[in-house]
Amino acid sequence: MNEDIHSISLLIVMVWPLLLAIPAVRSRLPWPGHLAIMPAAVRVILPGDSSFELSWLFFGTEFAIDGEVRWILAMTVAVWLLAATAAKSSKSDPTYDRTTTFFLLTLAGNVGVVLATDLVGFFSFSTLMGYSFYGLMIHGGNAEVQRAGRLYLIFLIVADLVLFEALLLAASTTEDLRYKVVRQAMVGTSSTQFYLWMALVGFVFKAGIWPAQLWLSSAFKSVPFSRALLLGGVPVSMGLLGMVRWLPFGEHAFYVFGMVIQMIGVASILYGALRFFTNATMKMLPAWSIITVTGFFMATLGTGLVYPALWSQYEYLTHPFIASLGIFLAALTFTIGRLQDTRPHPAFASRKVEDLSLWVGKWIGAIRRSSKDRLFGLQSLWRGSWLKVKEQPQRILDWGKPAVLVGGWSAAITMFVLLGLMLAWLAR
Amino acid sequence: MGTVITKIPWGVLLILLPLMGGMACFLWPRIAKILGLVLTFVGVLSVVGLGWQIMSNGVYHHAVGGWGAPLGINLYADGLSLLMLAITALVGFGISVYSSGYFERQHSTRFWPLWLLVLAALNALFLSNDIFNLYVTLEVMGLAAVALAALTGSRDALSGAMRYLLANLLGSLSYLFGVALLYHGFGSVDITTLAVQVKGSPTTWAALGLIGAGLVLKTALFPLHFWLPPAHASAPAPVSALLSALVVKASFYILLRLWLEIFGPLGGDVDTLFGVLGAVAVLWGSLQALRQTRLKLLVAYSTVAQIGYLFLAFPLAMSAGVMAWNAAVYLALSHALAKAAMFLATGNMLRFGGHDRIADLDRVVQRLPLTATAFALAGVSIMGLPPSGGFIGKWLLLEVALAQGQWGLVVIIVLGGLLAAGYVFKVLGQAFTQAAVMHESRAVPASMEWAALLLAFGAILLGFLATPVLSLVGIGSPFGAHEVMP
Amino acid sequence: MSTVFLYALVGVVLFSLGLYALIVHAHLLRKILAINVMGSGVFLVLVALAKRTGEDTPDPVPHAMVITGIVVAVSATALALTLMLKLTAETGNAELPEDSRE
Amino acid sequence: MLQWALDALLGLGLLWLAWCALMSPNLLKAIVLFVAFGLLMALAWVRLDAPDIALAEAAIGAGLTGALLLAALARLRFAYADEETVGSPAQEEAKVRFPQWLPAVPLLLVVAGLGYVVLSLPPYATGLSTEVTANLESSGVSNPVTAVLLNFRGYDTLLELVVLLVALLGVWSLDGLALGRETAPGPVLDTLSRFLTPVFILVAAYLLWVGAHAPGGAFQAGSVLGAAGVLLLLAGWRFRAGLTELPLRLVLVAGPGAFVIVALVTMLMEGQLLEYSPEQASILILFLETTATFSIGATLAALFFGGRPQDDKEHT
Repeated sequence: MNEDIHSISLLIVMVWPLLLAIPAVRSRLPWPGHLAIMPAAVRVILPGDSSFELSWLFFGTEFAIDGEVRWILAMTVAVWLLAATAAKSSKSDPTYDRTTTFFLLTLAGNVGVVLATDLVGFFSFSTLMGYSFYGLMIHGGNAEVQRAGRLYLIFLIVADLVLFEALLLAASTTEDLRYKVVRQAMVGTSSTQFYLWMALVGFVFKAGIWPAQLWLSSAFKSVPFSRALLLGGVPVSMGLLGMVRWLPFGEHAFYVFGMVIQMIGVASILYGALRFFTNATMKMLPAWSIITVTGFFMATLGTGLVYPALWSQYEYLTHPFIASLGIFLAALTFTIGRLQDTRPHPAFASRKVEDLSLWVGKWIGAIRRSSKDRLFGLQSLWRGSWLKVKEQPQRILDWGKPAVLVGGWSAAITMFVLLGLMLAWLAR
Repeated sequence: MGTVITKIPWGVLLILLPLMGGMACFLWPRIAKILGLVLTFVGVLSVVGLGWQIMSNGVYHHAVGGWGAPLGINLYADGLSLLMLAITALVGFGISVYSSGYFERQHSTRFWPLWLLVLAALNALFLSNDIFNLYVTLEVMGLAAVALAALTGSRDALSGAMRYLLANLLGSLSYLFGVALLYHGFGSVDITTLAVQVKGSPTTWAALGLIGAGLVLKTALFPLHFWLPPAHASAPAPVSALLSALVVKASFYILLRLWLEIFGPLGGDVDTLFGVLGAVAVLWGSLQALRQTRLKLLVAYSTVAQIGYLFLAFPLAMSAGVMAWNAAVYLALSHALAKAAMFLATGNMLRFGGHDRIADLDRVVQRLPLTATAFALAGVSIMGLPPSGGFIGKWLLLEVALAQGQWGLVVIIVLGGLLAAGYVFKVLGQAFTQAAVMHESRAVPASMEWAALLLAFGAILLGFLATPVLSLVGIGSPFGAHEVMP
Repeated sequence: MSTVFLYALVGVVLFSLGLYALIVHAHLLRKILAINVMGSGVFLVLVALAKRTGEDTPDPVPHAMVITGIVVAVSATALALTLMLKLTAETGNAELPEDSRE
Repeated sequence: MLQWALDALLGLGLLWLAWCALMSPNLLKAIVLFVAFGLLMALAWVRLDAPDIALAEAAIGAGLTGALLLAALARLRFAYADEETVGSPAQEEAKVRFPQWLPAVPLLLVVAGLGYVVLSLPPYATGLSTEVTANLESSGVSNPVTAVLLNFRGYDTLLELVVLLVALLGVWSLDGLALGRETAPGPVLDTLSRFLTPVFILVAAYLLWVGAHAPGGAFQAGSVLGAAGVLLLLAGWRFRAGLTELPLRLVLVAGPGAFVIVALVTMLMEGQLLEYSPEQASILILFLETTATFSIGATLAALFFGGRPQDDKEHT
């Protein structure tokens, strides 16, 4: 009985935001954002682990909450409550309805990602989350926001395609796609390396980790803080979570792979710190701190992959770490946003750490100046040859137009005859 | 209650009701719209009834005239036919709702009778178990589709329809020749009888060549796709949706059915050829779609690419029959929903802005939010992103390809998805921005927006229903009969 | 007996002749003629081979099929001719425009 | 031997006429040759013991198709007087660029392949003729072709009537160019039509009646009726305004409509679509054939007429 209640409560946690996302359902409800996260909040507080299975969804999938997941879910609840509070739009706002829909869809996707227990569930909900977040991000935004949104979208699509490949590799190796099974199954097969790299690239893109931080920083720069505070809790934390879930930690030592991740981590820390000190406006502070912190995380992950024993020892820390990262960033963004709103002082907004930036700026300026002329010449040369190369595929593609294809119809029907002959010949 | 439902001959009603409806619409044009809407809705109910019947009694048989094969004609419906009928009914209802707002009075009186007759022909086709009867249904469908494609009477529409008609007639004659050879070689036109009788002989090979080429031409597989983009792009929006979503699938269904029952075991290397052509179609169609500057042509070329995916199942089915065919069916179903939604959404944008130049789409997202959502959701399914029907189809296909180590196909499938993402976002990107030239806008009825949106939702919803749909298609094991183990 | 195959062969050649004309001719009226000749070829094969019963009466099923086919052919011809006339009125030329895409 | 020579000559004649019709530089000549080809086909059908098809071919294949083609050519010329055979020089050039011998190569392969296949078929095969003969008793008619058309495979025939209707709907929805009134009938045509129309109607009635046990039937009768209609149309006769609306449309759908209704009724009574009880079979078939004859005749004549009669009136 108790089991059932727990399962049902988990189902409500996931379905409730989706239901509210339908405008007709929530039209009479006040505070839909807060309301939508309530079941999740209650579930975080309720003790006990539980799970429920949906055999008809996809190829049968399961959602569950346990000690680790509880951390992440708690973070999600906190971040979304903050975001719902920060979102100031009211029903009189003409874009209110659509914004709220995107908001709730992203929320639903986020909760699904947290609760999923297998790769397919994780992937599907993270897709829902990612694309709805895109909608939420750009909605009603200016040209700069639109550009940031497009950047995010490009990274998102590439990441999804790559992760999809990884998912397929996993699926072709094992029938059962639950994390634990996949971790064991993906070690020592012919496609292990493929899988690792795909998953790594996918999540690096999704989480905006260096060197794919481009979309993250431009999003922080342009998106209003009430939505930017979700960046840490939604795409970044879920990307890190994905890495923890998908990569085979603690099973086997991957030296090269682990080293690469460590290096990414170190580079990320350096990059984040440098930007933090050279060029930081208040608004961009969360962006650079996020890159630094994820760098630490990556360095840890790399170490875990090189020394599996170490990982097993400290594994229990990863989920609290991700959770605190999400909450910390959301709170930071929220606070800065509020400060900026209440004290719109120009100097405050563009405060820079002057001395360091001068020092680095001089060096960069010198390098630029010295290489500029040479680069320009190279560039024009390259442009010219590229244009020539570009014409070739154009010609091939034009071949399909009947005007170029000699006699259009005639050739097409001749091909029809040839196809018939070939079919009969091959059937022999 | 249950027994009443299982006793009503739903399959026959699916054919006769739209047939009578078409004639009634012709006789009394005034009530055409109401009649069309009611009858397509009854069609949905009838498919539900048929589904109930099939689930409780197994496959559906109906010996027309009481003679039975081989003398008479048998109607037959298993899981595969049922799903095709269901998707026809759903998309058909969507198209009807859309059309009730779309057509002006003059075109309305012409559209409805032809549309209902196409629907009758489609249902008859999916229910038929007789290759000559299939020829007649193909002709009813083909001629009515051509007439619908030419409905606007513009220069493009007329030349597109003319190409379409000639291609259709050529395909039909080639198919009929194949039927003649099969009949004279094996003494029957009943598919089930032929499945037992047919042996590998020159007759069979020639029949495969003729029937295969004819149906491939009608299905518009590369390189015989030349007629599709002009015809689909110049027709009125609901007709484009009908042609791309359903009519093309009908000839593919026949090819699939005949391959499964008759030619598959004797087909030799034909499946490889189909696979290669399918792969080229995926790439070629996507690339051409990317290059288009007009929205309707872009969507039409996307159909060329998506048809390619269906044919990728042929080489894979050699050793993983059921899985590969499931993938093809899933792709066909989700493409039907998504492409119908896409064409309908395109029709909305065209009506709204008076043009379909992609570069000049003027803030469609803000001004037609439902339509933009419909296009985006349909795009998600076409790209094969989760959670959507297209995702499940591609997923199944990729899984089979990976299991067999067909890396080439894997690359094609993923690349096709990437290119699809390219052309869908090419449209959506422009939909957000303000165009350089402002256009006079014209109101779009709510029914047209909702029809597109609900069909797109259907395509997404299909992504959640993999298990029930795949268990439905297994009824009567259409793919199980000739499974060849490696 | 062999007249059966004689006529069937004539049917095959007619089908191919029609196909050839369909390929090489640009004028739509000729394409329609070509399709009709192809149809006659198929019908001839169907009916000629029906005479192989070894009795006086041939197999009636292909005969019925051919009657159906003839009616279908005349329907298609009528539709094609109307389309051709409309197209000619629009373009001033009874041929398919080489590139109708733009 | 004489038979053989006759068949060979007929076959060669068919091929020669087809070639001339397809390759003649003059369109009018091509159409006339095509009609001649159709008549020769009718002869071939007789030689192949298919008198039913011979009748249908003579009336529909050669007669009506020929009339349709000639009418289309006349309208083409009426619209574009200078249009003789091919289009503008640019088009001519485009055509020449595709080498004409190129498709001939695969087509020769097609002929060889299909020829081989046809010859490889067994010399004796009964097909379904034994089944047809065995069930002819209970089919309600004694002409096996009619039995197949209206009973054993009646469903095909139902759909085939729908094809005719669809073609007409298509022609009407295209706003086909209606036959102009300006073609004043000559006195000969006028007299001929007055004289021939009753004859045609009698012939149609005879063919319809005889179809039950001898060559003939709905399609042959319908096409003769259609021919009478064509003749009347050519002579300048037009539908009376009151009849072009619902009454005309009722006649046009009578055939398929009656078929569908019979299909439904038989299904309710016997359980299967178009399952006639043996006692009622002959009367049902006669009923279906009669309605089909009127429909076919009216549809063929309407197809020939082209446009929707009184089209302008309907939209006001």
